[in-house]
This record gives sequence, structure tokens and C-alpha cells, in this order.
Amino acid sequence: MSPPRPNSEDFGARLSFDRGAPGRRAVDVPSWSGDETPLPDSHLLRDTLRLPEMSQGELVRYYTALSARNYGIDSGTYPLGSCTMKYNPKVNDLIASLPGFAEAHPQSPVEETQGTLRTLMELRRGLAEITGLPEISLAPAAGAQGELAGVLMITSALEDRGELEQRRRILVPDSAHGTNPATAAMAGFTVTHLPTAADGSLDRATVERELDETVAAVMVTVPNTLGLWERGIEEVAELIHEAGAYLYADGANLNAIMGRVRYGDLGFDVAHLNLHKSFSTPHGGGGPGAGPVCCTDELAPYLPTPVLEEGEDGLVRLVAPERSIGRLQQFHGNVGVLLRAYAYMRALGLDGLRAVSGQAVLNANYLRVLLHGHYDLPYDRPVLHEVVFSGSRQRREQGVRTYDIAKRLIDHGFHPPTVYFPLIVEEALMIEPTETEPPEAIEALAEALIAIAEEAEQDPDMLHRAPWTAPIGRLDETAAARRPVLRWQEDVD
Amino acid sequence: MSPPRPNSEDFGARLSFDRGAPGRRAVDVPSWSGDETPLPDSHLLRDTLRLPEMSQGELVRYYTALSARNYGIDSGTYPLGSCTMKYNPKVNDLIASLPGFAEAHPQSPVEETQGTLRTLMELRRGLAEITGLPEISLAPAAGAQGELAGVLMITSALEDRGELEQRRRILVPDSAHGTNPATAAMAGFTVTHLPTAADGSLDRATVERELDETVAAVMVTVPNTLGLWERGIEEVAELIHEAGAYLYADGANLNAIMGRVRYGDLGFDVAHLNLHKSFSTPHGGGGPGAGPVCCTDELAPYLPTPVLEEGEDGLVRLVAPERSIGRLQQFHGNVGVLLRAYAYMRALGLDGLRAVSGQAVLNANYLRVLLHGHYDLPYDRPVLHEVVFSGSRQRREQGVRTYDIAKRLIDHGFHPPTVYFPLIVEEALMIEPTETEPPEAIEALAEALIAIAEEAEQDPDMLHRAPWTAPIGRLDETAAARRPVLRWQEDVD
Amino acid sequence: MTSSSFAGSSPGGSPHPYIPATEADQARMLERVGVADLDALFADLPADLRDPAIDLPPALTEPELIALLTERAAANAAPSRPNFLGAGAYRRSIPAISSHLASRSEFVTAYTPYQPEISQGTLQSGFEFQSVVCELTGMDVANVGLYDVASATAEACLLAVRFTKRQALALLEPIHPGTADVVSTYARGAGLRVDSVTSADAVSDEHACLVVQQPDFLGTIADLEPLANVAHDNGALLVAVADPFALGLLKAPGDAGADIVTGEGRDLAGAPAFGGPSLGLFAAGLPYLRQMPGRIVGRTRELHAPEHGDGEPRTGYVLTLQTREQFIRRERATSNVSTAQALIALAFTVTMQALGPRGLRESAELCYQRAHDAARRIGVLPGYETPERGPWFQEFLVRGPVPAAELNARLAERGITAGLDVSARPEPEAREALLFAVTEATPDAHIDALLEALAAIGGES
Amino acid sequence: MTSSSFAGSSPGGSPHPYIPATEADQARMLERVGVADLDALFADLPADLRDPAIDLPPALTEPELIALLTERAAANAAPSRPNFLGAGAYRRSIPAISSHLASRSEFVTAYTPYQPEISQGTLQSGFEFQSVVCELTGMDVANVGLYDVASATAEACLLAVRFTKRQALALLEPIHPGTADVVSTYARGAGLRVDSVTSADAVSDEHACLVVQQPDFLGTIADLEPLANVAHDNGALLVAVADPFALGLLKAPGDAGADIVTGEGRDLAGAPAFGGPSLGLFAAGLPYLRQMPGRIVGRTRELHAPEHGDGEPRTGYVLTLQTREQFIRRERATSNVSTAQALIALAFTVTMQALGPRGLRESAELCYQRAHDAARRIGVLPGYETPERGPWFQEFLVRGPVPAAELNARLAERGITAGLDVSARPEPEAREALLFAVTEATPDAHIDALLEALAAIGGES
Ligand SMILES: Cc1ncc(COP(=O)(O)O)c(C=O)c1O
Ligand SMILES: Cc1ncc(COP(=O)(O)O)c(C=O)c1O
Repeated sequence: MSPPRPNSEDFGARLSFDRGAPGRRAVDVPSWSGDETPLPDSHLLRDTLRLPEMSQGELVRYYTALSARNYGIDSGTYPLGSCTMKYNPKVNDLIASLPGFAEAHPQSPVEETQGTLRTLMELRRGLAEITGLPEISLAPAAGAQGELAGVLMITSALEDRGELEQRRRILVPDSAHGTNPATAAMAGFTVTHLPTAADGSLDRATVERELDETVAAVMVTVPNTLGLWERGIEEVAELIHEAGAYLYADGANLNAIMGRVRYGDLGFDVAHLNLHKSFSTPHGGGGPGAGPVCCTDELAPYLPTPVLEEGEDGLVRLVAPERSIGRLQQFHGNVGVLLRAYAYMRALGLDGLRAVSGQAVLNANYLRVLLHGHYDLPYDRPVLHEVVFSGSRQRREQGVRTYDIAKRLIDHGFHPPTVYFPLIVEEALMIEPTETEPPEAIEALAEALIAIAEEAEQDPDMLHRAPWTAPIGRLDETAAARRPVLRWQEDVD
Repeated sequence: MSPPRPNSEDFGARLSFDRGAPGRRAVDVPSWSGDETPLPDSHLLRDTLRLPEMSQGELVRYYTALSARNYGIDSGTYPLGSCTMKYNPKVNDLIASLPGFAEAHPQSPVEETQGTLRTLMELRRGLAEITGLPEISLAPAAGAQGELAGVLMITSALEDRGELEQRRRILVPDSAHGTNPATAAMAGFTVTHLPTAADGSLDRATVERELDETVAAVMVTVPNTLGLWERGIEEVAELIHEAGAYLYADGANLNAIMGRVRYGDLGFDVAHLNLHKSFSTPHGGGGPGAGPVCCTDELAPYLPTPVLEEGEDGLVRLVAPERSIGRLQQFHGNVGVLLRAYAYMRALGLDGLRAVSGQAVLNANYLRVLLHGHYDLPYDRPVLHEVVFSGSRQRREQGVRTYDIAKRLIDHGFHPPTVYFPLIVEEALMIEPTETEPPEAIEALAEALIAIAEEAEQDPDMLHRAPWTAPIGRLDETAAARRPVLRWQEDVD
Repeated sequence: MTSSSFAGSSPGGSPHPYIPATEADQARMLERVGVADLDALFADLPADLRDPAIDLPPALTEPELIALLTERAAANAAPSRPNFLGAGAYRRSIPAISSHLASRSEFVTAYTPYQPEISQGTLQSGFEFQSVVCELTGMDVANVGLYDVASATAEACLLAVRFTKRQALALLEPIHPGTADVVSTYARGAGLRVDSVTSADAVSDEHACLVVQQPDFLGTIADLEPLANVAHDNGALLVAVADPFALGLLKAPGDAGADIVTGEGRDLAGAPAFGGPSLGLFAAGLPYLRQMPGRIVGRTRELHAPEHGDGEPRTGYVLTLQTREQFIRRERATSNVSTAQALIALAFTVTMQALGPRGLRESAELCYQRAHDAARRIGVLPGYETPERGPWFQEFLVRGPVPAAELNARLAERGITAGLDVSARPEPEAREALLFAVTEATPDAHIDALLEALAAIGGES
Repeated sequence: MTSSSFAGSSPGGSPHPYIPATEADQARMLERVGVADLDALFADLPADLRDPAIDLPPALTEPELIALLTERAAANAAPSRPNFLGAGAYRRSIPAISSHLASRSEFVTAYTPYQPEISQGTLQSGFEFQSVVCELTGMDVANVGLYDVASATAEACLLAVRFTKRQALALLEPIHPGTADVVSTYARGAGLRVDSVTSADAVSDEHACLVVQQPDFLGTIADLEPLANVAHDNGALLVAVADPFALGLLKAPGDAGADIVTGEGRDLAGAPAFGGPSLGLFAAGLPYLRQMPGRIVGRTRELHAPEHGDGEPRTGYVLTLQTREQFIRRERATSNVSTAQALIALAFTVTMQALGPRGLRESAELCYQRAHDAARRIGVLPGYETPERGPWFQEFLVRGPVPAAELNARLAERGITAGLDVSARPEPEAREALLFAVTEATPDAHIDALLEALAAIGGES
């Protein structure tokens, strides 16, 4: 017999604006005892402001309850393909919050910020070693901004070569992450999509056909978004260079190859990294991240401002490269994230980073074999850091979509994998365990997915209505987009 | 239709010892590169040790999951009578963790710890003002240790008066907290219980009858555990002193009267406080606390070591009172808790503390009137900080015990109140909202308790099996005590 | 270590505390996968390029790591050193609960909320953020945040360009040079012309927008209304780059006619952190919604009523209007932004909710009073003046008895980090001047120390 | 403030950020309760004693509070100052996750787990703690912790007295004076005789127990087995007061015959914190279970199988054997303890689980090696000796060219906090000696600074 659930409150219906009461507050402000300066003329001032009014205890409870309605890596396995949700070491948070680092003002003279600057310099040197690309700017705030930097650097280089007018195209594989084409467009280029061959690598023939004097660059993700090695990429690099174009590496998947092969050695001219993935910095529900852009000596003059430079006087400074594309942010990037990434690099060392890529790849392949046969595997070969299955059989035979499978996985206690990406795999289930998952967790995830495949046969409707045990049931995303409600409003509530 | 809950794992069955795997670890230890000193003879060493072996990520997930199976003040209303579960200001935790405070070594010379010592001195002065008892030792780690200190001080005073042999009895009201009689016994006294009169105060006649030259002290809780003012306590104090005995105040309920009346003015000779209740320091699931003992000038020489003293040189020192009962701990008490209590005192100031007691009392009375008629109220008069209802009607009429009501309250989203205490109220429901609960929360609590009273009539069995929505169902406490399993063991698991 | 004899643990442990799989685990998995060793998993990689020599410093254990970085942190100036730099980053009093709540690991270790049913914490607080930003700026809609104020302003310009189909931007000086620089960076890609103007009169029908900073780079409070009118008369949008803290006191740019408002939220989320993590605020009028960059949280309901409860579908939050975004729209997206600054936005929101309407107003007024009091005290020192360009909020210019650079150096000798040297700027008031910031969080002792030092320097010269 | 005009918030606000009820709320509640004002609620209090004059410092807002206490914290010696004090409190390397996990607010803001169904976090981690303590000490059972090592040792003596019905205690020197003092405090109440003995031979059939510290107060490692035998031959219990960190290396007292083991857990939970919050460990053999003080967590199952799942009742944890306790047994309880140190026990447990068997062993060996290396380097300095009383762990005696007090003072002048002055102790090795502690967490730089200073002082004299 199932009891009434007296406590199934509509939590989401009550925002902070609907809580508390007029006249409550969570902190007091010191009063001013000195001489009063008259305020500016009233037409410059606001005469009203609507903000929540809650006591401190109420506000703390509200966010504590919100946190309980969120799932993080610390809650369990979070196998989002391409997103590399690995364990975030707590010591890195502790380090970034040391007052000496946290209180540093971005405009302070170099003498007063050497602790930060030297640390960033060492991070930069480490990343250069790891990527084989000698010059780096740590400024980009995330992968997409690193991409923009890289493409704009290519723009400047072509301009200096007097070829910018003619080279207006950037080639992007159809398996690429959306930020690649979006970035190319933001930088004013037109995008040509390259098809993926049957083996999951670039279709060499098309590349050769497309390569001509109108091509500015080719953006390739290595390993690619199928979790596969881009076979022959080093030869493609030569072709591209012969055609006078540049080769860009989307390095978001560096974690698969750290310490084993380097973008520079493969012939890449420029690459961005996602330190908030490969280097374990917390993703915070959507940032902050850090997307350093790394390049060859040829492209170094174009790096975004600032870059780090160590002077004869032994001081590390932030300087502007002579032909810099300019700044990407008012200051120096997400330094707090970069400090965490440095701590991660130092905690692992080379052997550790090789152990990371090794175990990450082993975990993905272990999952691949455990699930083999239960879900379609369009590109059926050994993978690197992630494996992309397809729910097309379930869709065809039981009318169960990958969307349903993902939602049901929540009931089994897991965060779902990335779904419907890459676009070239229909009903894609893109799973990346990362090296920080123990084998037991990977086995449990496989069991859950296998159980769901069986549930799909027995009770498809139950899957259509999943999740059943989440803090809230399946949400109506269509309605949200059709009649957007995007902020609190008195009337609405 | 209710789906299988695939994730109803028996979480409690797997301890850290059963998780992870041999060879895993959550931290590395630096290796020693210097000269090796041979270890002591092997018969002094251990050759094996069983401890869990988990990776860092696994351990973090385990405790994060454990925390989700716990309910704190930050989770919701926690109206444990007598325990004063008020909001714990986060700024106090921040302050106590400032490295200058946290890293201080207890043996460091005074010159190196003035920051801590001066702060403790100011806390001591504030508590003296608030209690009207001029001399204080902050050493006791919790209320019960404060009680022990107080009773031992009385022991020493009687000894110096040459009356210790003759005064072997301590009088304790039958409504007292268990620590009172237990403490009296620990200090070697025999306990005489004083009945409570119909109005909830001490039965004056019995007190007068019992008072004689064999009485060492009377321990009274003010306000008492019924949440009521101890009427005429100031006259009782005189009787006690005339009889040559001492009057001890259990000050755990100070929060009800802060800034409104003082133990010293009422004629108490010695009192302990519970800073982890009245002064908002977090209770941590069972400590740490702080139970300062406060006394008159007469008893000051007997205070436990250390006490604070400010010298001519302006330095604050820890010293031993001349006739001190001795130390209660190796060092100086739960200093981290005392720092939080100081921050609380400074954040409130006198007006704030009066607002605290005022609102705490209003909240308890508000709850009293909201619930009036729905549950028996054995002592039906205005209360101070808490109100004690009785579930005896529900027990009599529906066979629903207070125990069941408490468990069902969990399903309604609240932590249950204190139950079956004080012992003089049968089926006691002892409810203390505290001043940090907003009126809406008190109303919701009342509604839930009223709803439960109705559920008791309609479906008593459902209450017998509550809670239904907690992380785990009602637990078998009898079995636990009958066949105790008190530690992890290979075989057991 | 000599604990080889010791039977506390088995050999063949995992390679690192962050990597659980032990040698035994690995062997088991390798066998199941059907390869001999880890290297075999990388067979696809070009043999001649594999396992290159890589020179990294040795690995450190956690205690060694903490020791090293504690040393590094101590190699920065002590936080207790008086520092009067502002110019885009300001020390604020942040309620202790902001960092406490923003460090709840369920928030910290979550990804972008692609699965709303288990991401309501991130989503609902994102919706709170959007609501707070709308209230502050007086705009209709806001996104959940961009990288920082400068990149947000650049995105605002790109929006204006898409909306007006015009190819030029007008930036009204004095504007933060970092902001202007980032706008130019983004503009180059789009092939836009960037005009730096000193008066709104320079705005023409070629301009997609007029960008105005509030308060401006030299601390002066702008009267946005006339500027908005000029912009609108020329068919251009007004983009206001506003300090959200100052907006506790100043008129909401939306009420003054702004079409888009950007701002920097970092300082209300926590410490300056050498400039980042930062937080770009982005709010706009309803007409611009479908052109907005970045993630937007929307409110919706459950598709099915829950089993238990009153049978009504419950309210929840989702990422919405995603057809604007790169992962769907790809090269036709409104922006390439993906990961932004969600956690900083959460801390920002808590600070705003903790202060509430009155607290924010009082805090902004306190900042205003303290800054003006400090300026007044400096202004009366012999040899010093504080040239004003109009009403100002928290930053002021100081011209001393010695050249700006020298004044800066002499204060540094005295252990004080002075204001920013703006003597190279064109504005006459900036000649030989330093730009000082004093806020509600600047300790009195630091101000006293500054005045003492300034007086001493004045005496010497 | 001059924001009276401002309509950001309504007047009649709540009295304090910690107290939600506003004036309006209060009025509504007072009316419902049927009294005119707050004062009326206190009508029972004696009129002539009500609302006394109380002199407290003015209230501070949060920013003011933080500023004041940051200043106070800075008035203590800087944490970076070399400090070689041990004598009961030792700097240890604590894994960052210990404080991270122990500060989860669900743990921090919970009360003693009286309602097990919503307190499994506290209870299960308490059970983990008991298990870890049993493994470390080699005992059968443990409680969830007492106030500190000294009061735990006093409770152990009282248990021995209840068990043996004897009225005298024997404390073997050298034992921490604080521990001895607390035992005497508790003994007075119970009217017990406390004998301080320098050899186990002094134990007689009058003694309820022999208390031995491991390592002893001067750092020396005791051989517990013979001591246990002597005690047992005289019908007394052996109470071992053991450093849980040293037990990573040393034989478990239980395996050496101890009947009760106490210890101090604070240093494995976090920083010294001027001595507290502390954590008293208490473990004993099964025969003493029903006589144990403090809370004990036991394992049990659900009374009813859950609705969902496999139909098996699930495992849970509860406070058990409570009939020993004050709130039930009252004056016949085994102790008066109620609130103890639960949160510190949780952090202690995480540290132990993070280190694991090998990590704890390695850490203890590292401590041993570093301490002995430092002692060796000091011992070879001209004018210095490090008298030994047997094998030792992390603390050693240093006798210098000048008297102990002077050596201490001279080191202090050089910015070094030296070891504890034990020159007044009876042991010959302690004559004119300081007791230094060096652990795995003592920075190399501090040790080098010490050696330099010692050499310099040696040179001068
Ligand atoms: C392959 C790939 N490229 C680029 C990106 C963009 O990185 P960011 O989200 O940091 O902008 C991502 C992640 O979103 C990605 O997975
Ligand atoms: C009235 C009363 N007296 C004494 C105590 C004992 O205090 P502590 O638990 O801090 O030892 C308590 C709380 O447990 C109490 O409520």
C-alpha cells in the first residue's frame, strides 16, 4: 500500500522572488558615519528595484534544496561523450582559493603577481610539451573562444600573406562539434562540410577534391567525435600545407592521447585545448572553462593578447604578440581555472598523464565490448576515449528513442551519455566513461543499458514516460520554446 | 503504473571496507629521500592493518551520498525541543577556519596567540554580562562537562567549608535532562528527585521539605524543560542559600531569556551554557560543542583550568585558579566553537540577542496556539522557547504512539521534535521552533501535525509503518541492541 | 619506504589516487577487450610519432603540491597590501553564504544541464540569475551569462550588426581599453569598422550601435537617455556596458532607453582572482531575443502528472530557444559560445539575493560615500587635486605634486599599490593623473595609510 | 543612509538577517497568540529583575565582523612561522577531501542522530569511525568518540573502577601532564586515589588500572606487552593512551594486551586549532562493552521491506545500547556525556580512509624518518645533544649549550618557536632539555632554519 506523498510540493513554482517576505534580508550593510556627499541628480538614479527578500537561513535552505535537485560527478557516473566528466580533485579548488591567488588584482604591477604569473608560465610550458606546439596563449575562456582565436590567427596570417581575399573557405568534417562551423562563420569564412568515410575517418578523396587555393584552413577534431583516431591525419596535414592552407586541431579530446602523440608532431598549425575537460577542472554546470590556443612558431606573432614572457630580470610578464589578433577578454582569462589545471598537471606528471589516457581508452573499450550486440555500433572498431552507439534498432523495433533510453538511465542512477551527437550517427548514444570511473561503475552502467534494452522490448511505454525517480518528471521542452517564459514576473506567479 | 525502482540498492550494506579494491588509494604520501633510520625492533611494530582502499573519486562519492542521507538545519525545520536547532551562520565557520586561528598551536607562547586569547577574553566578558555571573571558564567541551565542572566546584567549596562529608545529596527536578542526575552521580553525590507541580514549576513544598544540612546543591533548569518559567525561583534561591546549599543553573535554555533576565540576578551560584545551542554553533551530528561554566565570585577560585586573565602588560593569559578543580581537557576546550560563538555574539549585540529571545518565545507560543486542541497540552499556559504536547490522546484513542507521529512527520518533510522527554509528560512531543524559523515554516509544521492527527484517525496502520519517503524505512532498534553489530567485519559482510 | 614487509595493502596498486583501476583490474579489462596491453589500444596512432619525449616536471603528491602552491600564492603581494586599483575589477564585500552555496559540489561538478530532470539546481538558479539581471538592467530578457563583460559587449555589437544589417560600430570614449580591444577582435572576423567616438554626435546611419560604458572608464556617471535618443534617431541600438553594482544606485539602463545591456559580474561573485573567472552579463529588449547569443533557461512543466501529489504537472526549467545555438544551427548560429561561466553566475545571484533591494542600494551608497569622502580628503592635501568630469561613483582621478608615474612609484615604495596611471589618455582631466578606486570594501586603514603617504610625498617635493 | 526615498524594500523589516520575522509577521503572530507585544510574553519573569542593564559591544554587520576577526587572526603568529611544539598536538598532512567532505552542511548542521531514518549519513559514518578505530587499536568495540584524549582516559579509568570495584589508579610516567590532570579532576568526584608511578612494579591489587601513554610524553615508544602482563597479574586493566597516527607504524595496543585504548584524533581531522575541537578515541575489549561511556552506533535492518526493490529489508544504522546512557539510566548511567565531537570524528575517518593501510603506514614512516633525520642533524651540532630514553617516534629531547629556557628565548628572537621546555621534569634525560616535534608535515625550510639558528646560538655561546 502506497502512502500519500504529502511532500510532493511544486518546488520549481516558487522562486526566490516568491519566498521570504518584504523587509527580510540575508545580510546587513555597514552604515556610513562620515560626511554625507549628496547623491547625483535624481534623474540619474533608480527609484525602485525588485529583488528577493529572504532571511539568511531561508536563502541557505533554498540553495541547499536546489543542490539536491542537481546531479554532478560527485553524485555518480556522468558519461557525457565529448565532455570528459572526470573526477575534479578537491585540492585544486583549495589551491585556487588561496588568498594570495584569489585576491590578486588583474591590473597589479608584475612585481606583485609573480606567484600567479610564474605558475601560468609553467603551465604554458607544460602544455607546449604536451601538444608539441611551442607557443601558447592561455587567454581563451573556453574551447569555443580558443577556436575563434585560432581561426582569427589564421585570418591574420593569410592577410599578411596577401591571400585573405582569395581563401574564404574552411573545411569542417560533418562529425565536428557545432562550435567548429559556428566559429568559422563568426570569423567570416564559409564552411564546407567534409563527409566521414565508412571507417569513421575523414574521406580522403573529398579532402583532396576540396583542397584548393580558396581554402583557408581545415578544422579537424583529433581523436574525432566518434572516439576514433583520424587515420592518416599526418598525410592529410601535408596535403593541406601543400595547398597553402592551415590545419586546425580541435583538442577537446586531448585526454585520449595525452603523452602518446602530439598535435605539433602530426603537422597541426594551431590547436585549442579544453582544460575543463582533459585537465579535470570542474565544469560548474556550464563553466567557467579554459581553452588555451597553442600554435607553431609561424603563427605565434598572431596569438591573442596576452601571452607570457620571461624577461632577463627573471620577471614573468604579460605582453602582446607583435601582430596579435587582440584581446579576447578585458583581462587575462579564467586564471582560477588555469591554476587548477596547473595543479592537475603537477599532480600527475608525465607518467600520470599517460596513465590517464591509457585508462580512459581502456575504459571506453571495456564498455564497448560489454555493450557489444545490445546496441548498434555503426563504426565497429576499437575506440579511444569514447564510444558511440546507436539506438536505431530500438527505435525501429520498439519505437523507443535514444531520448527515452537516456531518460530511463536516470532511474538506474546514472547521468545519461551525450545523445544525438555526432549528427552523423542516428539516435546516437555517445559514451565517455573517463579514467576516473572504476571498472565496477562501467560494468554497472553496461548492465543498466542492457537492462533498458530489455525493458524496451517488454514495456516501451514505461520508457516513454521515464524518468520516474528523478526530482521531477520528463519536462515539456517544446512548450518551453513555443511560449518562452524566461524570467520571474509578478503576474506569471 | 509504478515502474521498477532499479536503484533501490541496499546502500547501508556496503561500507567503505566493502568498496574500492586492494591497491587503490585516495592520496599519495611523499617518499623519503634522506638517510634511512632503521625502524624500531619489529616486536614494537604492527605487521598488518585493515583499512579501506578507495580512489579519491570513489571516497568523495561515498560521503556525498552519505550526506544526501542526512537531514540538517539547512535541509529544513528541525524543531528538536531542548536542542535549539537554529540556523548556523556560515560566516562563523569562515572565521573559525582563518589560518591564523586554525593553525595556532595550543602550547604556543602567549605572545604568539593573543589574537585568539583576546577574542576568548571578550567572549568571556560578554557571557558574564549576559548571565550576571562574573567569573567563567570556557574550558568545558559541552553542556554535560560544564555541569560536571559546576558540581565539582561545589564539591571543592563544601570541602573548604568542611561540610563535604555531611552534604552528600543533590536535588534534581524530575523534569531535568538526564545529564543533571548523571553528573551529580559522577561527582559522587546521591540524587533526590523533586516532583513538578501542576503548574509546571518546582513543587515548593517538597523543596522546603527536602532542604536540610545534607543537601549540597539544587540543580534547576531555567527556563525548565517544559519551556516554562520556573516561578518563584528567586525565592527558592534564598531558601537554598539559607539551607547552606548551592543553586546550580542548567543554562541550556538560555536562548529563551537572553538579555531579559540573568542567572546571577536570580540568585544562582553557578551555571553552564550550551553555546552550541543558544549561540548558534553547528551541532555537527553530535558535537563539537562548548559548555562554559559561569559562577559567582565566591566560587571563582574553584573554576576549572584554564581561565583567562589580562595582565598589566596587556597580554591575555591562560591561568589556573588558585583552588581550581583542575583541567577538564588536555588543552583549552573547543576553541573553534568558542570563536564561532563570539562571532555570533558580535553579530547580534544586545538588541539582537533580545530580538532572538523575543522571537524564539513568540514562535513557540504561535505554534502552541496553532496546535491547541489537536494534541493534549498537559501544562496549558504561555510558554517560553518551547512547548511540550502529549500524544496520549492519539495513543489512547487510535493506538498511535508519539513515536509513530514523529516518524510520519518525516514524510511531511520535517525533522521530528524531541520525543519522550521530559519524562514527566507521557508520549511527549517537545517542540522548539527557534527564532530562525519564518512564520510560514511554523504554520506548515502545525498543518503537518494536524494532518497527522487526522491520519491517525483514518489510517493508524499507515502511521505505524512510517516513514515512507525517507532514505530508509523504519529501523529495528530492538534487534540492534539485542544482537549488537558495532563494527565492520569481513565475515559479517 | 621500507614498508615492503608490511601487509597493509596489496602490491600492483592503481597508478594514481585519481585513477581507480589497479593492475589486477587492468589485466581483467584488457583480457575482456582482447588486447595485450595499454599500448595496443593505441595501435592506430602513427608508429613513428608515438610516445615522443615530453619534458614535464616530476609528479607531486598532494602535500607537496599544497606546499608548492602555497609558496607561489605567497609570492604575490599580500592581500593585506593597500591597493587602489579598479579600472574594471573592484573589491566588494561578498556575503559568506555566496561562496558556501556556490561550492556545493552538486553545482560545481555538474556539466551544462543537457538533462533537465536531474539538473534543476543549475537550471532554476540560472532562471533566478536571468530574473535578477533583468531587474537590475531594466531589460526584458537575459541569457545565463557569457565569458566576461568585454566579450559580452562584442557579442552585443554582433547582435546589433545582425539586427541592423550595418557594418560599423561606435564606441563612446572613455571606455575600458580592454573592452574596446575585444570588440575590435570580434569585429575583425566579421569585417566591421570600429569607430571610437568622443561624442554621440559622431553616430551616423552607418552605425549598428553606440556602445556606452556606465560609469565610464574614468568613473563618471553617464546620462544615458540623451545618448539613447541620438542612437535611435540614427537607427542605431544603444548598448550600455553597466556595472551591476552601480546599478543598485543608478537608473536602470533599460529605463533610459538602452536596447542591450552588458556588464561584469565577477566582483559580486567573489574575489578579483586576477581577473577571472569572470562573468559577462547580457540582457536585451524582447525584439532581440531570437538574435541573442548564449544559453537561455526557460520555464515549463512536466509532460505527465507525477504518480503522487495533487495530479498537477509540476514546474521545471530547461535550456530553451536552442535553435539559435551552434550545436543545432552550426554555421548559422547566433554565436559559437558553448561553455560559459555558470558557477560564477550562481554566486553572483546569491550575492544579489542576499543583499536584496535595500541591501544593494545601501551597499552602493556606502561605496559612493566612502569614495567621495576619500577623494575629498585627498583633494585638500597641498599639491593634490581630484579633477572631475561630472558626477561619479567609485573611481576618481588624482593629480599630485609629482608626475603620475613617479607618484605611483613613490607610493609603491611605501607599500601602497596606487591607482592606474591614465596620464597618457586624451581627456584633459586625465593629464598626469592616476585613477583611484575606493569601494565599500576598502579598509579604512588602507585609506588612512594612503593619505599619510600622499601627504608625505607632497611634503618631500 | 539617505535611501529613505528609495522604494527598493518595505520598512518594518526583520530585526536581523538571522531572524526572518518582520514587524508585520510579528504583529500577525502576536495577535494570534493574543498578547500585545513581545515583552508580554515574559510576564512570568520577576518584574524587579527584568531587562537588566547589560554591557555588550555594539553589533557588527558581516563585513565588519570579518574585518575584525581577520585582524584578530593576524594577531596570532603567522602559520608560516617555524614551530616545533608537539607535546600532544602535531601538524599533520590532511587530505583536502577531509575538510571538503566534513563541511557538507547535511553533516555540519545535524543534531545527534535521534531519528535514524533521516540521519544515516551521521550514523553510517559513525559506524565507519568505530570500525576504523577498532582496526587501528586492535580492540573489539569503540564508541563514536568523546571530548578529547584526556577526558576519554579519565572515562577509561572510571570504567576500570566500575569493572574492578577498586578505588585507585596508576598512571605511568612520563604521561602528558594535561591527561594526568584531567584524570585527577574526574577521580576527585569519584573519590579515587591517583598514583603517579615511574615503573609498572608499583602496580598493586589496589589499582583498577595502569595507564600508559604510547608514545610516552617524552616521545619514547613503550613496549606495552610486559606492562599489560604486570597489570593483569595484579588484576588491573591496562589502559593505553595511544597516538592513532603512530599506530600506523606501531603494534596495535590490543595485540599487546591492552584492555582499553584511548587517543587523540584531532590532528588527523584538521589543524591544531589551539587544541580544540579535539576528538577523544575510546575503544575496549568486548567484556567492557556494557560499561562503556558515550554513544555507540549499531547496525540493523528495516522493520518492513521497502515497497520497491527486491523485497528484502535494507541495512541501516542506529544509536544502540542506550540503556547505558544518561537520558535513560540517569544517575545510574555509565557517563554523563551527551554531545561529543561527531563532526571531528567524521573528518578523522575520511583521513584514515583516504590514506588507507599503506598510506597511513608510509605517512607514519615518513614522519619517523624526518624526525630522526632532524634529530641526527641537531645532535652533531657542536654543543648540542639529543638524549634518548629508548626508541622514539616523532618527538625528541634537545639539550643545548645554554639552559633550556634561554635556548627557547634565543630561538624565539630568531623567529622560531622551539620545543616545549621540559627541563623541570624528573627524568634525567629531560634535564635542561626542550622537547621538539618534527612530523611528516614540518616543512624542510623550517628544519633548515632551526639548524641554522641552533648553530648560530651554539657559535655565540
Ligand atoms: C569536440 C568539442 N569541441 C569544442 C567544444 C567547445 O568547448 P567549450 O564548451 O569549452 O566552448 C566541445 C565542448 O563543448 C567539444 O566537445
Ligand atoms: C536541558 C539540557 N541540559 C543539558 C544538556 C547537555 O548538553 P550537552 O549535550 O552539550 O552535553 C542538554 C542537551 O543535550 C539539555 O537540553
